[in-house]
Amino acid sequence: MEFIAPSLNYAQLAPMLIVLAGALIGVLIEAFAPRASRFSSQLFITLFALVASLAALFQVRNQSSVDAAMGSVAFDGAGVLFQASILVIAILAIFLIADQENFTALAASVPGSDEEREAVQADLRVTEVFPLTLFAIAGMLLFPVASDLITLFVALEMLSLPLYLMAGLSRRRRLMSQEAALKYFLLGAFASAFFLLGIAYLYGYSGSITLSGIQESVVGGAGNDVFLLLGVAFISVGLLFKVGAVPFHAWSPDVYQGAPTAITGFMAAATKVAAFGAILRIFYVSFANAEWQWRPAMVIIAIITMVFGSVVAITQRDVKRMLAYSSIAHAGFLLAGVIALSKSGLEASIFYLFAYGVATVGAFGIVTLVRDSSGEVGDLNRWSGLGKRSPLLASTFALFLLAFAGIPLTSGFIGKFSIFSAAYESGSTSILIAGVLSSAIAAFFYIRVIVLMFFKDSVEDGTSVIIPSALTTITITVSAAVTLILGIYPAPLIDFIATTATFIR
Amino acid sequence: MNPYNYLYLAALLFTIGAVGVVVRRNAIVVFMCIELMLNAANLTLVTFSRINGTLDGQVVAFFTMVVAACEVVVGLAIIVTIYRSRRSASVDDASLLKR
Amino acid sequence: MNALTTMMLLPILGSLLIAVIPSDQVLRIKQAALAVTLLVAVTGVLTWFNFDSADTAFQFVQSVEWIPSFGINYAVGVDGLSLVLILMSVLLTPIVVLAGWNESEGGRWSAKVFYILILVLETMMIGVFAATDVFLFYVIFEAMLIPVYFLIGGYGSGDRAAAAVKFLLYSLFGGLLMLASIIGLYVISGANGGHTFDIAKLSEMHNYMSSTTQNLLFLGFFIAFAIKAPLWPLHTWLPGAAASGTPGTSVLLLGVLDKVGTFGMIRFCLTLFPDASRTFTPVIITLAVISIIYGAFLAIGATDIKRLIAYTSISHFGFITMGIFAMTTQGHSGSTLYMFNHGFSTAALFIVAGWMASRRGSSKIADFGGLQRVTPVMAWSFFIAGMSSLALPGLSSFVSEFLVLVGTFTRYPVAAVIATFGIVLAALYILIPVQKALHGPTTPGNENLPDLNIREKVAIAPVMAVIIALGFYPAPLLNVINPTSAHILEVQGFTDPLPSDSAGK
Amino acid sequence: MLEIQTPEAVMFWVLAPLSVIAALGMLLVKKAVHSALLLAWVMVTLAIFYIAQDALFLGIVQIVVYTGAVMMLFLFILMLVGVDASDSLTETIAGLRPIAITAAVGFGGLFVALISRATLGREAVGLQAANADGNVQGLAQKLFSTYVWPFEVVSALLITAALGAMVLAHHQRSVARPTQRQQSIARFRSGSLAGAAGLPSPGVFARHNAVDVPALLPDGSAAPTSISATLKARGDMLESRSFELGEVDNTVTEEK
Amino acid sequence: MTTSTSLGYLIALPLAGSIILLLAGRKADKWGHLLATALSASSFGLGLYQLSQMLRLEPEERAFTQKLFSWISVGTFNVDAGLLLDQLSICFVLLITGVGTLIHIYSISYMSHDRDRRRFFAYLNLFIAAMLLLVLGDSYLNLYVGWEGVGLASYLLIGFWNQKPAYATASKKAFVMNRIGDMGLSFAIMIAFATLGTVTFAGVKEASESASTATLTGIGIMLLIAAAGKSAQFPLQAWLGDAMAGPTPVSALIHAATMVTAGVYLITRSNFIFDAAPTAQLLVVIVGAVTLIFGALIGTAKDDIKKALAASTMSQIGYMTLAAGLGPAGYAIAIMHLLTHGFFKAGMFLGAGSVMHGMKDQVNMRRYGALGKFMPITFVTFGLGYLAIIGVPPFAGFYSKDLIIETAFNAGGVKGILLGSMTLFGAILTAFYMTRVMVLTFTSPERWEEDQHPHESPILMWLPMVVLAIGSVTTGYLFTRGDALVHWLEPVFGEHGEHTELLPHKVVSALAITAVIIGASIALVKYQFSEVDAEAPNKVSILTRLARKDLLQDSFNESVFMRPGQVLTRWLVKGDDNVVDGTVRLVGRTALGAGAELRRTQTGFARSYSALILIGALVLIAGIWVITQ
Repeated sequence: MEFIAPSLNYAQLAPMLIVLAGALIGVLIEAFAPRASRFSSQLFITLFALVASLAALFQVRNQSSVDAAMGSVAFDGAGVLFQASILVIAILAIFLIADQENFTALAASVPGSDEEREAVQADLRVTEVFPLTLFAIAGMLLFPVASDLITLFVALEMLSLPLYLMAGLSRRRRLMSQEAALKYFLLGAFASAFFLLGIAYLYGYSGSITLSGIQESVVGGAGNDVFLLLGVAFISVGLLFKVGAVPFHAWSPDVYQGAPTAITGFMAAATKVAAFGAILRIFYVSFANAEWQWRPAMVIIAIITMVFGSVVAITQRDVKRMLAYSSIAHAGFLLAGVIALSKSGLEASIFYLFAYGVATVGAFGIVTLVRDSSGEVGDLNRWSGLGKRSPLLASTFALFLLAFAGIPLTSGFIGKFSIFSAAYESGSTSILIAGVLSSAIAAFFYIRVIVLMFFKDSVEDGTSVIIPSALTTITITVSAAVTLILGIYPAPLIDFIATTATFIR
Repeated sequence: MNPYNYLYLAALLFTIGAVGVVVRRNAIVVFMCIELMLNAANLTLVTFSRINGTLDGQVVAFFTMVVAACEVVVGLAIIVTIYRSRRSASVDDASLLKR
Repeated sequence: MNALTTMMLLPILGSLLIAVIPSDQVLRIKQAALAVTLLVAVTGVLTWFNFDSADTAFQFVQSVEWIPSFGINYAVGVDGLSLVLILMSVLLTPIVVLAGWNESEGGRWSAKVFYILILVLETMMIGVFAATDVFLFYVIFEAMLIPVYFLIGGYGSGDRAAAAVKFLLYSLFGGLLMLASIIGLYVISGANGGHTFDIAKLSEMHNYMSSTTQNLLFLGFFIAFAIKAPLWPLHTWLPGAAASGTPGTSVLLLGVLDKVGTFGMIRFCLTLFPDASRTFTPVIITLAVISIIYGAFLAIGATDIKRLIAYTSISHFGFITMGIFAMTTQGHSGSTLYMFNHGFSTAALFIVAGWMASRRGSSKIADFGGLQRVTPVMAWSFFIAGMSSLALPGLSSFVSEFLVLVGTFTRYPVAAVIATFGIVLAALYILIPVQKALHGPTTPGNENLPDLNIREKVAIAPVMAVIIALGFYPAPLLNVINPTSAHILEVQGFTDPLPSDSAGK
Repeated sequence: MLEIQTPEAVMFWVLAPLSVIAALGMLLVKKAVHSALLLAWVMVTLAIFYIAQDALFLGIVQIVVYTGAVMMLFLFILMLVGVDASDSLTETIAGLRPIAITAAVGFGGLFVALISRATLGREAVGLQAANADGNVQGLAQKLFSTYVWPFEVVSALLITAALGAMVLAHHQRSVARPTQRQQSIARFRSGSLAGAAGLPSPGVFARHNAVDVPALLPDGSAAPTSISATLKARGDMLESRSFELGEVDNTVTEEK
Repeated sequence: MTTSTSLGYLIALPLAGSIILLLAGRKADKWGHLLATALSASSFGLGLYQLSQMLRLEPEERAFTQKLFSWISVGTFNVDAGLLLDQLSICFVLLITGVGTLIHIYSISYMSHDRDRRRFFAYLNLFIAAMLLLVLGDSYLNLYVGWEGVGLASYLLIGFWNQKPAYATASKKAFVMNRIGDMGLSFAIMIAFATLGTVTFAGVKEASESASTATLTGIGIMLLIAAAGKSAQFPLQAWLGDAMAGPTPVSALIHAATMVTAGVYLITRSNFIFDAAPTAQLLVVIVGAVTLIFGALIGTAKDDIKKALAASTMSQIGYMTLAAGLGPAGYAIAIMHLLTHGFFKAGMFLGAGSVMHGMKDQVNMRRYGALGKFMPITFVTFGLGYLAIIGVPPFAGFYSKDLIIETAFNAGGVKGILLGSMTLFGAILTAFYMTRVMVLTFTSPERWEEDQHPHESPILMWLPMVVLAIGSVTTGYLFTRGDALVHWLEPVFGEHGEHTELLPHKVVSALAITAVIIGASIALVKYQFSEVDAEAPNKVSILTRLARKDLLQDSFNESVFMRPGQVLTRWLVKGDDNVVDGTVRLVGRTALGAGAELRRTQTGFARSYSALILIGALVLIAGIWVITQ
C-alpha cells in the first residue's frame, strides 16, 4: 500500500489553526508567565487570535473546496458564514468573559472554605478560561465544516469539554455551578455515546465515514434503510442534544442557570450556531435524499420544541432559566430551517443564527450587570423597576427581548419571517402554524419581563445595576446595534448570505 | 456464525449502559455506564469495519478511545470537584437546579 | 421629496429635536412637540389639496428597495381611503398634544419620553396607512404597538400595566396570525412570478390559490384586523386599554390605531382575498351586528366614563365593519367616512372625558353630577361629542352611519334592521352619562371644578368644528372617498343592487 | 467474502453471555468498585472480540489504554471518594425505575429487532484485504494521511483535558504551606495544651490523645497516676469524670 | 327665482340666532331674548312673504323646490340639501313661526327671572330652525335631520331645568322614545332607497306608482312608527306627560302646537304611500283611534293642569292621525284640526303658564279655584280656547272636529260606524275633562294653599294669549269657508272622490254638540256643583286609578322593556367579563397551567433527564420500526 502524503490547505484551515495556536500560547502563558501579567496577556492573545482568525477567514471567504484537509473539512460558503458568525459571537462573548467577576477565584477550592476566601482576597483569577474558550471556539469552528464523521465527533467533543469545565467555574453559588457542570458533562457524554453509535451505524450503512460517501449510499443504497435510519436517529440525538431540542433539552435550563453568565451567553449563542451548522450540513448534504423518512419526525420535534420552550418559559421566575427555555423555543424555530431543506432555508437559518446569537450574548451581558451584594440577581421579581433605575440598560434588554419575540424592526423579526417562509415554502404548514402560535405564547413572557422592568415599582432590596466595564459595554452596545440594524436594514447581510451560502458535497 | 451477532451484543451492551445511566446514582458508576456505551459503539464500529472491509471503522474506534480518555479526565475532575464540595458523589444530591 | 415620506420623516426629526432638549425644560419640549405636529398637519392638508380625487390609482408613490432578496420595498402611496385616514391622523395628533398638555407629567418617565413616543407613533400612523408594500405595512403595524404599549403602561392610570400587556398580547397574537398569512402570500407569490410584497401584484395571487388556502390566509389577516378594530368577541382588550391610557393615548388608540383594523379589512382582506371575503361575509356581518348591539349594551352598563366610550367604539366599529362587508358603494364610502368621523367624535368624547376625570380625580360616572351648571363649556363639549357619537343628524357621524345602514340594507336588510336598533341604544348610552354627570343637582366634590381654559378651548374647538361642518357638508371627504370605494368594489366585481321595485316593473 | 470460523463462534458464544452478564452485574452490584471491576471484565472481553475481528491494534489498545489506564483512573478516583462507598439500589425518584426498565426493554428490543431487519444489500467483506499489509500498518496509513486532520485536532483535545483537570484540581496557594515546625509551635502557643498532642489517629475510639486524659481503671474510674503531675499541677489535665464509664454517653448516633 | 334664496334664510335666521346665543355666552344675556324673538319674527315675516308670492301663482305652480347644495352623494344614493315649499309646508311654516314668535314674546316675560333665559331662547330658536327644516325638507332624509333636530331641541327644553333629576329623566325618556320612532323613519328611508332608489318626496311619489303594495305597506308602517314616536301616539305615547317638565312655553310650542304634530305632517306628506297601502292606512286609523280614547281617558283623571292638557294634546293628535288615516278625504281635515289645535292648545298652555305664574308655579288644579276673578284676561282667553277644543260652534274646534267625526262616519261600513262612535265618545270625554280643567281652575271655589296672591300676568304674556284666542275663535270659520283649506291643499293631497254619506252633515253636527253637552254637563255637576277635595281622593274607581297612572303605560314599558333591558345589560356586562374575557383568560391560564405542569418534568435530577433522552431515542427508533415495516 502506497502511503499518500497528506496535504493540507493551510489558508483554508487558518481560521481554526490560528485559534488553536492562540489557545496553545494561552496554555504556555498559564505555565510560564507571572501571575500578574497573565490576565492581560491572555485577553490580548485571545482577542488577537479571534480577530486574526476572522481576518484569515475573510481572506478565503470566496473559496470552496472539499480538500482543505484530506476530505475532513468541507470549506464552502455556508461554512464560512457559520465560522464568521461563531467568531463574531465569540469576540463579543470574550468581552463578557473578561469580566472576571463572573468566575471563581480558585476552582479547586471548596465552596465556602477559607481557602476560597483567601483566593478571593488574593485576587486570584482563573485565567485558564481564555485558552479553554479558545479550544471551545476551535471546536465550534470545526464542527460545522467537518465533512467526515471522525472530525465531526472530535469537534463535538472539543467544543463540549471546555464548556463542561467552564460551566462549573462560577464565582457565586458555586454548588449550583458545579452541579451544572456535572449535569452538563454526564448528559453530554450520554448524548455523545448515542452520537457515536449513530456514527457507527452510518458507517455500517454506507461503508464510508465521509458525508458525501453517506450521501452516495443514500442515493444508491442496495439494502434497506434500517441502518441508515438508526444512524440518523442516533446521530440526531447527539446533535439535537447540543441545540437543546425537546426531549433532549433537559440539561439546558439547569446548565444555563448554573453556569457563569458570561459562559452561558457564550455557549447559548455560539454552540447553537456550531451545532445547527453541523445539523444543517449533515441533513442537507448527507440525508437530503432520505427526507421523507426523517422529516416527519423532525417536524414533530420542531413543533414540540417550540411549544414546550414557550409554554414552560411562561412560568419561569429566573431570568437565566427563562432565557434558557426561550433558547429551547428558538431551537424549535431553527429546526424549521432544517426541515425546509432548501437554499432559502439555509440562508434563513444562517441569518437567524447570527441574529439570535448576537442578541443572546447581549442579553446575557445585561444579566451579568444586575447584581446585589451576593452576585447576580436572577430572580425576575427583583428586576422590577429596573427601567426606573437604569433606563438605558432596561431599554436595551427590552430590545433584546423584543428581538427574541420577533417584533418588527428587530433582527428577530426578519429571522423569524425568513425561516418560517422557507419552511412554508417547502410545504410545512404545520411548522408555520405552530411557530406562530408558540411565538404568541412566547411573547407573553418576554413582555412580562418588560412589564416588570418598566411598569412595576422597584423593591428596595439592594438589587442594583453595576456600572458595566468598558468591555461589557462594548458587547452590549454592539449587540444592540446589530440587533437593531439587522431589523431595520438587513438587506446587505441577507444579500451576502444569499450569494455565499452553499454546501459543497 | 454471522458477524451481525456482534451487533446484537453491542446493542445489548449499549442498552445496558443506557439503563445504568438512568438507574445508578453514583456519578462514577454512571460515568462507567457511559463508558460501557462507548465501548458498545466501538464494538459496533469494529464489526462494521469487518463487514465493510475497510479500516475506517477501526480508525473511528481508535479516535473514540482517545476522546473517551480525554472525557474521562475531564469528567472525573468534575466529579472529584463536586465530591469535595458536597462530600457526595451521588448525582441525585446535585439537584439544586430544577424546574 | 415625496410628500408622504416627508410627513413620516418630520415627526422622527421632531423626536430627535426633542431628544436634545434637556428633560427639565418641559415647556420647551411641549412647544416643540406641538410645533412639529402642527407642521405635519399642515403638510397633511397640503397633500390633501394636491391629491387628484378623480384618479383611483395610488398617488404620491415612492418605492425604494429595502430587502431586495425578499422582494421587499419601502413603497408608499395613497388613494382616497388612506388619504382620508392620514389626514385624520395628522389632524388629531396636534389636538391630542394640545388637549393633553399636562398628561405627560404623571407618568413613570419624563415628559420628554412621552412626546418622543407620540411623535414616533405619528410617523408610524402615517406609514401604516401609506404603505403599499405588505411587508412594510406589517412592520409598522406591529412596531406601532410598542410606543402605544409604553404610552399606556407608562403614563396611564389605574391598572395600566395589566391593560397595556393585554393590549399588546392581543395585538401581537393577531399580528402573528397575520404574519403567517403574509408568509403564505409571500410563498405563493414566489411560486407565481417571483417573491413580492407589492400589494398590486399580490392582489392577483388569489388566482393561484385553492379556496381553502385563500380562506385560511384571509382568516389570518381578518382576525388580526378584527382584534385591532375590536370586533366581538375579540374586543375585551379595548375597554381596559382605553380606560387606562391617558386621554390622548386613548384618542390615538381608538381614533387612529383601531382604524388600521378596518382600513386593513378594505385594503388587504378584500383586495387580496376577494373570494374568501365573499365566503366569510355572512359570518362577518353577523359578528359586526353583534358588536353593534353588544357594544351598545355594555356601554349602557358601564360605570366608568372611559370604558363607556370604549364600548361605544366597539359598537361603532361594528357599523364600520358591517359597511365594509356590505359590498355596496354606500356601505364602503360610509365606512370610510365613518372611520374619519369616529376619529373626531371619539376624540372629542375622550378628550373631554379626560378633562373631566383629571379635574375630578375619578372617571366613575357616579362621581360626577350637575357639571352643566359648574362647567358649562366642558359639559357642552361633551354633549356635542356625545350627540355626534349617537349620530344625531346634522353632525358628521350621522352621514356616515346612515350611509352604512342604507348601504347594508340594500344587500343585507336583516343585518341593517338589527343594527338600526343600535341607534336607540346609542341614545341610551350617551344620555345616561349625560344625565348622570352633566345634569341633575351638582353633587359634592364637583362644585368647584374649573371650566375649560383657553388652551383646552382651542384644542376642542377644531374637533367640534369638524364634527359640525362635516355633518352639513361632507362632500369634500366624500369626493375623495367615492372614487376609491367605487374602484375597490369594481375590482371586486360588485355592483350595487338595483332598486328592487323599479327594476321589477 | 467473510467466513467466520468455528473457534471464533465458540469464543463468541462463550464470551458474549459472560460480557452481558458482567454488564448487567455492573448495574446490579452495590459497590462502585465491583462495578468497575465488572466493567474491566467487559472491556477485556471486548478486546478479545476486537482481536478476533481482525482489529489487533484496537484490541491491544483496548487492554492497555482502556482497561489499563482509563479503568485504573476510575479506580483511583473511587479510592479518593471512598472505596467502600456503596450505592443504595432503592429508587428515590418516583416512577423512574419502571420508566427506565420499560424504556430499556423497549429500546433494546426494538434495537435488536431493527438490526435483524436490516439488510445491507452487500456481502460482508472481511478485513483480509485491508489488513494485507498488517493491521497496524493499515491503520497508520489512514491515520497519517486521510485522517491526519482529526488526528492533529485530537491533540488539542488532549491539551484541553489536561488543562481542564488542572483548573479543577490545581490548588493555587495564596499563602505558603506551614511547615511542621510552624504547626507545632502554633499548637503549643494556643494557650491550652489540649490541642498540643494533636488528634487521635483514625480508626480508634478515642476522642483525645492520652497526654492529658487519665487512663481508666478496670472499674471504669480514672487512674490518677496516669497523668503527669506537672500537668496536673498546671491544671492542664482534663476532668476525668466525664470519662468514667457511668458517665460516658454510649448511645450510638448515626454519622451522617 | 327671487324667492329661492329666502327659503334658506327662513331656516338660517333662527339657526343663526341659536348659535350666536350659545356661543356668545353670558355676554348675550341682556339682548339675547330680543334677538331671538326678532329672528323668529323675521322668519314669520319671510313666511308671510312666501305665502304672498304663492298666492300670486296658479295652484299647480305654487310648489317649488330649491337645491341648496349636494349633501350626500354616494353611488346612486344622492341626497341634496333641498327645500320644498308647497301648500302644505307653508301652513306649517306660518304655524311654526307665527305661534313660535308669540311664544318667544310670551317667554320674554315668563322666563325673565331665570338666569339662563338666554339659553332658553337659544333652544327655542334652535327648535324653530329644526322644525322649519322638518317641514321644508324636500326628501325624507332632510326631513329626518329636522325630525331629530326638533327631538334634540325638545330634549334640551324638557331638560331645561335638569338640575331636578326627575326633569333630566323626563328629557332622556322623551329623547329615547323619540329615537324609537326615528328608527322607524330610518327603516322607511332604507326601504325606500332599496326598493324605489330614491328618498325625495317627489321621487318616492313618482316611484310609488309602480311600486309593489308590500313595499309601500312596509314604508307606511315604518312611517307610522316614526309618526307615533314624534306625535306621542299609541304605543309610543308615554313620554309626552313627562315632557311637561319643561317650561310651560315649551309645552305650548313644542308639545302642543308644533313638534308633536310632525307625525301628522309626515303621514299627510306621505299621502301617496298610504293611499296605495290600505293596510298601513288602516293601522294609522287604529293608532289614531286608540290614542284619542287613551289620551282622553288619561285627561279625565289628571290633577296637574299641564298633564291634563298634555293628555288632551295626545287625544287631539289622535283625532288628527285618525283623520289622516282616512285617506284623501281626511288629510286636509287632519291638517285643519292640526292648525286650529295649534292655536287653541297653545293658547291654553300659555294660559296655564299664566296661571302658574300667578300661583307660584302651582300646577295642581285641586289647589286652584276661582281664579277667573283674579286673572280675567287669562280666564277669557283660556275660556275661548276651551270652547274651541270641546267643539262649541262657532269656535275653531267645532269646525275641524266636526269634520273629523263626519269623515269617520263616512269611512263606510262597520269601520265607519266604529270610528264615528269612537270620535263621538272622544268628544264626550274631551268636553268632560276640559270642562273639569276649566271649572277646577277658574270657576269653582278657591282651594289655594296659603300665601297665594294670584294676579294677572304682564302684557307680554297676555298679548300672545289674546292673539291665540282670536285664532282659536276665527280659524275654523276661515278654513272651512268655501272649503278654503281643503282646496288650498288639493295640489298636495289630490282631489278626493265622493263618499257615500252615512250620515248627513247636520246629523253629525247635532251628535257632536250633544256629545259636548253630555260631557260638559257631567263635569259641571261633578266639579262646579259639588265639593272638590283639595287632596285627590283615594277611594276612586279602578278606571280613575288607572287613568291617574296613565293607564299603566309606564309600568308596561318598565316591565316589558326597561327591566328586561337592565337585566340583559347586567348579564351582558357580567358575561363580557366572565364568558368572553373569561375565555381569553382561560386560554392564558391554560398556557400557564400547561407550563407549570410541563415544568415538573424538569425535576433537577440528572437521571430523569437521561431517562428523557433515552425515551426520546426509544421513540425515534420506534418510529423507524414503524416506517421500515
